[in-house]
Amino acid sequence: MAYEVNVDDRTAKVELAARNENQLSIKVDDITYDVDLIRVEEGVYSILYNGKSYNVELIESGSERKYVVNTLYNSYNVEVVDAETRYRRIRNRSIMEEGESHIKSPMPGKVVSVPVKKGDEVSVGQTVIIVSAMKMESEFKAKKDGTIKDILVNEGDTVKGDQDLIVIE
Amino acid sequence: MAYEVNVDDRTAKVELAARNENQLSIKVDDITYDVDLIRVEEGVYSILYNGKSYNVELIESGSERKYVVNTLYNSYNVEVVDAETRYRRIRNRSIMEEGESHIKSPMPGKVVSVPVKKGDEVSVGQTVIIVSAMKMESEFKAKKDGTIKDILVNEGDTVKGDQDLIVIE
Amino acid sequence: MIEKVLIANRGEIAVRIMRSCREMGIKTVAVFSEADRRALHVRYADEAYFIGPAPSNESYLVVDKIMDVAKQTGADAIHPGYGFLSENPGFAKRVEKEGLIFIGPTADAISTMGDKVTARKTMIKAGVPVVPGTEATLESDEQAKKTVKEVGLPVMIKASAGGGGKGMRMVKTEENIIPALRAARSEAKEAFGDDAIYVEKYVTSPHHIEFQVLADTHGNVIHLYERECSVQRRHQKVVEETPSPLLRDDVRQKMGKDAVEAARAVNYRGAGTVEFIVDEDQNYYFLEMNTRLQVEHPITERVVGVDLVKEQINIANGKPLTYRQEDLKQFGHAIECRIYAEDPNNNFMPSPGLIKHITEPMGLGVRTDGYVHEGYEIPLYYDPMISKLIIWGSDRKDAIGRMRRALHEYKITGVRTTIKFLEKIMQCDDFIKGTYNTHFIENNYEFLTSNEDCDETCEDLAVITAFFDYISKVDHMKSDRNVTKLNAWKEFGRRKGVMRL
Amino acid sequence: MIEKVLIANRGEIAVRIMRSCREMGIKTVAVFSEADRRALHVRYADEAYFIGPAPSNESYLVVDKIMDVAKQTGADAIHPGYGFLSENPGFAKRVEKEGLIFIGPTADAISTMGDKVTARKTMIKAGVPVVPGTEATLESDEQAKKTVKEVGLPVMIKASAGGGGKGMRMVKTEENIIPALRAARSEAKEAFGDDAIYVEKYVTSPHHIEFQVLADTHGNVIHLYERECSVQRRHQKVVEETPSPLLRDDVRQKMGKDAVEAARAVNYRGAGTVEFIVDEDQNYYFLEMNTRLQVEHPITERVVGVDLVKEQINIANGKPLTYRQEDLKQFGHAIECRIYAEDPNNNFMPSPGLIKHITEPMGLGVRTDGYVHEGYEIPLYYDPMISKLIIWGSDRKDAIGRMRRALHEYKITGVRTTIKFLEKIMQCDDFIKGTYNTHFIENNYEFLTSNEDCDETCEDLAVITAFFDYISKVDHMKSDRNVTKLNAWKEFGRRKGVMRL
Repeated sequence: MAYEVNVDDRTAKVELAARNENQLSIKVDDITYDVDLIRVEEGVYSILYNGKSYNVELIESGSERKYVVNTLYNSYNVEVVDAETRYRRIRNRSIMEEGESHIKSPMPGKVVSVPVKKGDEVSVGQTVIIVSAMKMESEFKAKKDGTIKDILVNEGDTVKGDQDLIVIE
Repeated sequence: MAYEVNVDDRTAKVELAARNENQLSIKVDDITYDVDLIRVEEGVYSILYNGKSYNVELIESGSERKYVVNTLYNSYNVEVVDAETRYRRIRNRSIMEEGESHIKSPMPGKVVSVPVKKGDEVSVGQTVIIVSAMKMESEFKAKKDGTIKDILVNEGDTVKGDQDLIVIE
Repeated sequence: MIEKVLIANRGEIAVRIMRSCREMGIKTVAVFSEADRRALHVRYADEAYFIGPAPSNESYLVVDKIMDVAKQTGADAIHPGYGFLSENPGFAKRVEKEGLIFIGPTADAISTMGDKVTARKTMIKAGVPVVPGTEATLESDEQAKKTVKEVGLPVMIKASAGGGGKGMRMVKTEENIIPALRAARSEAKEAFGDDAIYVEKYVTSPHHIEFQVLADTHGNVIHLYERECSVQRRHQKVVEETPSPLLRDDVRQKMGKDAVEAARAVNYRGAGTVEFIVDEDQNYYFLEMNTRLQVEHPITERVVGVDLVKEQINIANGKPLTYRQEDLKQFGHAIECRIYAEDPNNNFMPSPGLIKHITEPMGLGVRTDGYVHEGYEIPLYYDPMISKLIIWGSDRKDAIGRMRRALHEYKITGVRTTIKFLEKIMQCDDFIKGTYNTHFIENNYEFLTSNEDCDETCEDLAVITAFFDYISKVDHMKSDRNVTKLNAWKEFGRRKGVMRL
Repeated sequence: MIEKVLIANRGEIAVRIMRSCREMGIKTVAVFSEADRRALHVRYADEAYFIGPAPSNESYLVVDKIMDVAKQTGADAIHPGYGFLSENPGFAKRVEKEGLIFIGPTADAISTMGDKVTARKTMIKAGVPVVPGTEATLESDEQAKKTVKEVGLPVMIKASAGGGGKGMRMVKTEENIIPALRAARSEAKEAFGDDAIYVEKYVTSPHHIEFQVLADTHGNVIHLYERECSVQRRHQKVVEETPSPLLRDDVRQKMGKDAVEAARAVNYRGAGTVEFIVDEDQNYYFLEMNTRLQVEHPITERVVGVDLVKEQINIANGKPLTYRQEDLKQFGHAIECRIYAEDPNNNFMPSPGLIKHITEPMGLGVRTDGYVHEGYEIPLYYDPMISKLIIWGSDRKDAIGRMRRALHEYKITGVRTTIKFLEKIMQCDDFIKGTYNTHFIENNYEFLTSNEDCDETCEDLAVITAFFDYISKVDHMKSDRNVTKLNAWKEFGRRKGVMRL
């Protein structure tokens, strides 16, 4: 069975062609890779490919289909898409509200202040929330002109990485 | 509910008297311990007791009820016995065959040779199997006079730690 | 003799101090906030006591709580580490008033060096060169304008109570004098509760070079040579090395003597650091003195062969210094890289969170001083520095090669770190040549934040690995559907220490 | 110039060699057996090739397979590490015949030093003292008896092809001469395929002290001082230190010169070790020369400040030595403890198996050279040494204190190790005083294998922790009964690398 795998902006067609224990033959788009691939530690794989030794780290990120993948010098966001997911995604796209903008926290932290309130008109670049972590404050700004539709956190709240904070419409 | 906990040759009665997050009050026989106990890594607990900081390592050994427990300088075999196990054990004891002696391998290794065969008479101290690991050979000897009832491995076999090798009757 | 030390700190420095105590047979007492119950310093100490909520002003900065623990445990000395209460003269005084030993200088020495204008005056009196500028704080706008013109543009306007780049403004043009002065004043007021301001000539292409000193209570003062700390980002040091690739040996000798004079001028006691600013022609000027152990002290330890914490304790015990100046020389070359939990590709945004996996570098010439471990959640309340990598080599080239190798081995997943950024520094021409100054990072920003080119293979192998992991999970899940109970046990057993009990 | 090195070895030494190669910008090629696909040396190398089944005589000892990989990958040099093929003159010859560089001495030097009787003769000629005994092998029982009487009891009967204690018998009384001779002969035949035997005077209270030497291809030979290796168990070194606490400085200088003479006598090239036996009066005698890197080389690296692998590679490149004798001095004190996967409480039974959890010691003066990691299964086919802990201190006392601290921090669970046994050595009076000889372990066996007393609290805390872990599991399992799918995912994700894909 062929899967679609999204890696950053690219979508690759991937298929397991053959397997004998840790000797794998995997097709990525038009290239067939014969690799010796084995898990050596939690989230760490060792790959031998054309004699070269590669170490690849996987970190599941948010779902069992999504990974941050680190090779020696690069980091990729990879998502494995199976048939079910693809279908669900197509359906969802049509019913998703257009034009919403979510302000997310890129890191865990503490909400210092929210200088806007629900219903406020805001313009691009205006600070809508300030979050602090490790003795450093970061201001998050509106990415579009619009109205504050929802404020999902309160001052003093501890927030997680990637959590929705504010919705602008 | 009180449990019985076997630690090496001792059996202690243990009960959780009170708990508030990581603040625990646990009774061991007649002494009540108020401890701050928290898991810090896989298999590693930090305990604060009377201000002192202790690190305790747990390694599950063979069953979810059995542990090897390492404190700073000591290592204990600990087994938690619940009501069900106690019952099963009492029942089993009565149907267990008496007088059998199992030769086990204390470490993983490879069977070098088995100088006895099924039905042989052996006497205490007689070598019945030789196992090698890490370039060192170890001879295992009969602990009682008897007859070789069963030989559970073949020469050249790889064996695990604590695996039954030979049964003497 | 000191038999039990309370360490009024957390993180790597608390553990580092405890290590030397343990080697000397001295018992240690840790204190911890709500965010630190699982932290390594709590587990490493002989005793550990809770002192309050996560924010440091409710725990690590509360003198009363720390004194209570010290007295309750019968500790005979307190080591303040760096940061927190380490340069608070009130704390030093309080500790001694209560009959305990403060492992650090006297409150007087801390005060004198803590006020930059007083420190400048003291240095001028002692004959140590200072940056041309005012000797007094600037009272009025008019006086300021006049003084700036006398000193000559460009200048730095600085807070007298300052430190860490706060309350500091550079002025290049005349019309900026008044706005910069006001901004610095208000920032100083905010940060230190004191708006006293002074002015110094701005040194172009500056190097930040500091000297480690040790002083005992018998009048002996020695220096342990310099540390070059010019690789900085937002006035925060990122990489330090010793010896400095810049200094001529005659300048080194002269600076060392001046560092000793600076310490003598305040009757210094214990370990301290005299910071100098050095220009391209190797003119040097006293900048400030840090009256405590520095983050970067390990490179000195490695090259000079002295355990600075042990020396601090010896001095606190009233013993004379173990070493004479003539015993000390620099042997080989050492570099420290500070590992921060920050995202270099996103403006160095802090990245607290759960450490999933760590591989520490090892082998010849490698020292790591850290405090995080697998399954540890880095709290968001404290400093983002999670580890220091200290490398020794027989010469500078050897040390750089080894640092590259060690950074290559160092893997931390789960949070973003500056490891790759540091690798780029070690590959950067200006660093390799040793010709860098404090503008190094801004001058090389593009190179330092660029990604290494990777052929398509890399990307495809990333795809293959994720794909294979995913399909293995699917297979595994299918075959495991009916073994709930077993898995619950196993899953529990394998869970890392992130569970709140 | 060497650009790519094949490392014909595994374990910690393979990784250690690769580290120095990486620091020098040299590419590395690993070879691995079936048991080692997950091993660190495979992951650390730039390239890695499979060479056969787990038993070393079917993989790491097969010259043809290794040469095939070397040629296929275009490696220009082979580093043999220690053990395996490192002292096989046929291998050294083959490598050079195929046009590659052997990072080690010439085949001739290996042969001469490999045959103990030839080595003795060569040393006598070079004026290096040897243990009184025979110069020739013993042919008949009668000749042997006569020779033993001439040398004088007690004596050691040794295999000429010997090493590692095999084919070696001590004889104290006359009636034991013939039986010991026969036993030694048959053991030698079995182990080395050569039953040639010679006899040496038995030295009472012997110390085992060795000198590190380096020789280039331009006729320069230097020594890098001694290593005291008297802490041994079954002729296997357990702890080594430098400087030796025994040696007077005049003896040290003299031995160093003799070590250099020994190397010169065989036109030595590369790194080697000259082993001496030293009696209580500091009379010393040549014992043998190891024509390769030693396990314990890191203590020399630390105290003398030289990377021995880099020097090996420089020498192999035909460069002259980086150091002159007068450049080198011993700076501070270093101790190495070898960590074995063995059970000290069960007659040092090997303990291969799965590593569950490791905490490595860190901080000032600590180096670890190991190759195991969490989730790694130590194979049962190879040496039980899994790690080396190398400590530096400003003096011997400081180094012992630091070693104790580091061993205290070092935790390996899943397999039995000798860590606690090593801690006892560091607490043992004879070791602390530095008055030990090769009988140290047998003389202190009871102390070294005794358990530390623990008050009842320890035991009760062990009970409490296990009990609490168990009831938490029960709670967790109950609440998780209905979330099979989720758990299967999580469990998979958390599983350590023990799954055979």
